[in-house]
Amino acid sequence: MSQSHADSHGHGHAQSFLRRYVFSVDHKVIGLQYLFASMFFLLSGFALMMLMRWQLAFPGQAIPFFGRLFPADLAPNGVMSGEFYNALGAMHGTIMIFLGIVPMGVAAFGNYVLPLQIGAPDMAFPRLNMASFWLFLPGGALMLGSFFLPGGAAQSGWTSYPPLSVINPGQTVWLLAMVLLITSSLLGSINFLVTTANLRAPGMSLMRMPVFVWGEVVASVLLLLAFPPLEGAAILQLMDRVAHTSFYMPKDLVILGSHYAGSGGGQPLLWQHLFWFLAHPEVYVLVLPPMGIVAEIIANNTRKPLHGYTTMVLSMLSIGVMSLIVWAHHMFISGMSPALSNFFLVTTMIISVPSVALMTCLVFSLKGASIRYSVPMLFALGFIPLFAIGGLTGLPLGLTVTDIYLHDTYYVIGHFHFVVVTGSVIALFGGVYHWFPKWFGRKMNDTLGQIHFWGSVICMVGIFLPMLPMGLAGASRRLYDPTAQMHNLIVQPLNVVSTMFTYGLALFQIPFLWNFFHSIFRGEKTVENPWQATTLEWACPSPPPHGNFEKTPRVYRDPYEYSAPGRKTDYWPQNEPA
Amino acid sequence: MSNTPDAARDPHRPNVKLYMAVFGALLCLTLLTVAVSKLHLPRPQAIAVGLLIAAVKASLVAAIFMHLWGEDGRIPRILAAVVFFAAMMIFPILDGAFLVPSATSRVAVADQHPDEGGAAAPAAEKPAEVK
Amino acid sequence: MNATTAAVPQTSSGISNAKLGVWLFLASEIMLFSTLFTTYIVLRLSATSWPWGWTALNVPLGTLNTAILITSSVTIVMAYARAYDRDVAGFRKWMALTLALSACFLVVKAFEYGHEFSLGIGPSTSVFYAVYFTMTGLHGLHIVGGIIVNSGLLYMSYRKDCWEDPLFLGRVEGAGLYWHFVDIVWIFLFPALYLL
Amino acid sequence: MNNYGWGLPIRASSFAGQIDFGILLIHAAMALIFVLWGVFFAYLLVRYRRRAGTPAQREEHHASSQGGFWANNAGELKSLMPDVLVMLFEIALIVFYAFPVWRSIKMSPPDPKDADVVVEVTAEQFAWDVRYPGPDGKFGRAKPELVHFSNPLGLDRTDPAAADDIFVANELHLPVGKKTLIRLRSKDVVHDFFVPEFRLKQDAVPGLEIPMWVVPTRIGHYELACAQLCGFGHSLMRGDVYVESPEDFQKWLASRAALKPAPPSASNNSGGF
Repeated sequence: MSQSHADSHGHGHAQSFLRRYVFSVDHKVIGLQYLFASMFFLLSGFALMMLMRWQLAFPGQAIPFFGRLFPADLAPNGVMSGEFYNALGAMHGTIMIFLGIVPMGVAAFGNYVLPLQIGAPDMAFPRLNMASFWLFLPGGALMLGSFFLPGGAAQSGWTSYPPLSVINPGQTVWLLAMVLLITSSLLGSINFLVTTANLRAPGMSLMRMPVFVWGEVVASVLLLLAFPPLEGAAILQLMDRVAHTSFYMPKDLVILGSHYAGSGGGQPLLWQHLFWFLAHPEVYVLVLPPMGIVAEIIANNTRKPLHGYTTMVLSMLSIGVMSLIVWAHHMFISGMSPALSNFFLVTTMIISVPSVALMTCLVFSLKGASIRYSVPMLFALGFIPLFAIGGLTGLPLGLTVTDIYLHDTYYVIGHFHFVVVTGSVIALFGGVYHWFPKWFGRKMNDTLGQIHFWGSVICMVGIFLPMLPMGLAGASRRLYDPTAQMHNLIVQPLNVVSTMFTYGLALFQIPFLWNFFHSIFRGEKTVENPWQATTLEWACPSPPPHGNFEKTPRVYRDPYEYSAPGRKTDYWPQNEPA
Repeated sequence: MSNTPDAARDPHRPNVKLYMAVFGALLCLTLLTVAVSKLHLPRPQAIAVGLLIAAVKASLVAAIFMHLWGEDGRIPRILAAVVFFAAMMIFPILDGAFLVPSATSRVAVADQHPDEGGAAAPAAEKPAEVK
Repeated sequence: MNATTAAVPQTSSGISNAKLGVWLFLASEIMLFSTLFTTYIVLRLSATSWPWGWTALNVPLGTLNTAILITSSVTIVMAYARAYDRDVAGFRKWMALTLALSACFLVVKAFEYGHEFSLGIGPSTSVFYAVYFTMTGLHGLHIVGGIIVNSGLLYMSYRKDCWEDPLFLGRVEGAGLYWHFVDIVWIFLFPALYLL
Repeated sequence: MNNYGWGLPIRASSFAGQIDFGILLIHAAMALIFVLWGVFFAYLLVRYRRRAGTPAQREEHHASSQGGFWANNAGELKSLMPDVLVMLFEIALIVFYAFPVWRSIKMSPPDPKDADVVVEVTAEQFAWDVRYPGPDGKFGRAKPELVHFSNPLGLDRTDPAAADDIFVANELHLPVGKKTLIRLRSKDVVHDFFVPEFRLKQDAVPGLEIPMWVVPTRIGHYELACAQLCGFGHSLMRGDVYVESPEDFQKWLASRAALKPAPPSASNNSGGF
């Protein structure tokens, strides 16, 4: 039933450094590997964005300080070229989504926390787990490294719509890296599902699992089922580029004056369908595990059970099912049959119902609480209203008619960054502060945490809020030089505002990074259960030893039994006998 | 090896005779599908028959070789869910089907296959390809 | 078996890790191949005409390959049956036969490809050939993957301790499931490309 | 041009008002929802902050069998009321607004016979090629092999129907108040036809010809922008839309027709390239 155990315990503690920290099969080490890697990728994706923001705010002006460092073909005289801008845009999206947030939310937190929360000694397939990370890292390195390869990085947007992506340079490496990343996440999701199905501690019935575990399970199912279509689509695009097939290339293309040589007969819209078949569920992969983290933090810091655990679980499950049937709302004006749009409009509105239910439960969980304003709680509370802005601004985009105007404008950018940055990223920060004591046996500094929180939240809103009026004024996304189109001129100052806040956001990450790395070594030592939490990960030492639990825990009750009547303490761990 | 009565009653014990019967059936169906293709039926019928035979063969393999027949009910249920999601791929197909009439630059594969006669009657060919 | 799962089985699904893992993997493979078949249908629907497979491809070789793959499916299930009864020699025999048949499949496929390339036909010739080369090529990669897994199992069966390991049978079963899936894909590919 | 501002641009087509109605209605609803929830949320944060001696109050969970499903879960179900309200709003929005308006804008392009003006717009990297059928009302033959920088559409001028076709680059002239059928095509990659004042946006997909329609309601000079990433020159891919009185439009057509068969001059095939 678990070769995991046999494998990982066979070698005991006499492992070499390489086996222990590099090619480790221990879920905790792999989780931290994912954490550090994804933090690195998030920072690199953010760095790309800082370059782009300069061009957007001050088009045609040389990038200060760094401009001269770039080769002349990318940035002649320090001024970014259109190709370079497009490459930065494509890679920003790709890196943030596939190398930053998903690996952090699903793989880093999932690997470290999920087995602990269900009381498992390790993942079901530890070696597969290691393979998953060691496919992810080369994939990520290839993706980021593509800037330095001949042809440069992909420059057709993270959506890679053909025929542009088939004729643009750099795309082949993007596709190869994607195939590696997709394989990695398939292995990971199989592992999470089997672990949750088979390795739960005795008494840990499905409806006693913490909400975070449910978020991971649904995200894993989505990755498992939605990624293969993109993998297939990517293989077809690779064939179009390498073997000159015409899966996405219609007949008689004339590209920059010359007749395209392929046989023709392809369908550009097919890629868009297959791409969004993944990419919409991907949104929920980005959001559900962070939402689980928020639920954990809120339950812990309100000192009362979550309002509507069952509702939340059922909502997550129905979001999972529905998210595979809404993809074409990204394609209302793509030339897709307009009759299909009506169907996808309806499914889109249906999926908003469980999403609203989830948010409702989180807010109502505060009622009657005794709110402890710890740093992770600040992030969790920041998540609620800001993610709500993201959700609400999705409404006019999901509605066919209003999407005609708002599609591909800055409104879209503002919308999904509210969802993903002030939603997922904030929740992930909260998760880092929440579980840091478990990972390293030390606490992070509270004052720095508060500076980080307020600075980040204000800057994030400052970046993304101006995008909404820009979108309403008709400013299109992905414009290398926004001032080249007249209708952007009046709202151009908003671009400057966004850019300034972007650099502010960068500054406010310095206290976080210092706090994080300093606390790993010098932070205040902490105990097994510093937050007085109830879930199982707090029942083992900090950091947990190999094999996690000294004695397999036995689970007696629901995950969030806080403030139970008639008890001395206000928390009642899941594994504590009555 | 295991001639004990215990092993004989084991429900999961591989049933070699059944495997051989399925093997025979699969080979026969393969020959049948090739034979049908020699009849040069019109496209709709040819596609229907070809897919039907393939579906029967695939179900035999899945049910007997992959032990779905008599398997723990949860695995078929997982598969049913997967098939449901795979069926969502009908939407790209529907989209393609709706779009074609409005498309002007239709694709001519016939250019490479003039011997096939498709170019002569593209309109008649059309419904045949709907499967 | 570890104590966790053995003591209170109700928190485990009761399906072994290997089997559940392989089935989940196959779930993703189903999605992958349904994507490719969707591509096939979409491109075919939007084409003004589509060649009959038998005018473009070599049906006898395709039929031969179908027979080879079906036979290999039987041999691998026989290998599983032998392993179930702990018949080491029988397992090795059937597994080796499976490997030989899968190699035959690849050789026949290579002849077909070689013939097409020698006629100057490649994936870029037409959408039909693009679909044909991509789908059979990807299927061929799956065959190669299966060969690697199956040779691994055959190699392991020469180690004494593997027969003591209760997980070995599960691995054989998992490899078999995967192989049958590859067979099923071919069962659909053969008529879709060669006959219709 | 004073067409643009900090909010929505001016409305210059028959359906712009319908789209704006939706945008404004939804934003009003969004603001209402956000403010109501925000006030409630802020109240909860202050009211239930941690205070010494005040433990958290758990909600009553009746796990007992008495009372039935509704009674046992009353608290949880009551909190779903806002969700139900949002859902009702969405259903109303879909049935009474989205379906009919979408049908009229995107699902019912006029038949070429019923349209007052038919114009073909072909997108390419990085320009808009606009073609009017000319006096005979027929679009002539175009061949991809004939494409040249002096003939971006590859018009076959030996075809009499093509000989009188009027070609202009990056300029779209439309008569005010007339129903115009635009046949949208692309030569190379996916582009997007976007005229903010018309509230009209549609991807141009190579291999497809997508029909769309517009009735301009206001004389003026507007911008035709590409709204879908189409390469390094994407932001420079723009054209001008001139909505004129029908007489001015006819005059302009006649002046263009007089130019023929002069090859469309240097203005073509370039959006600055």
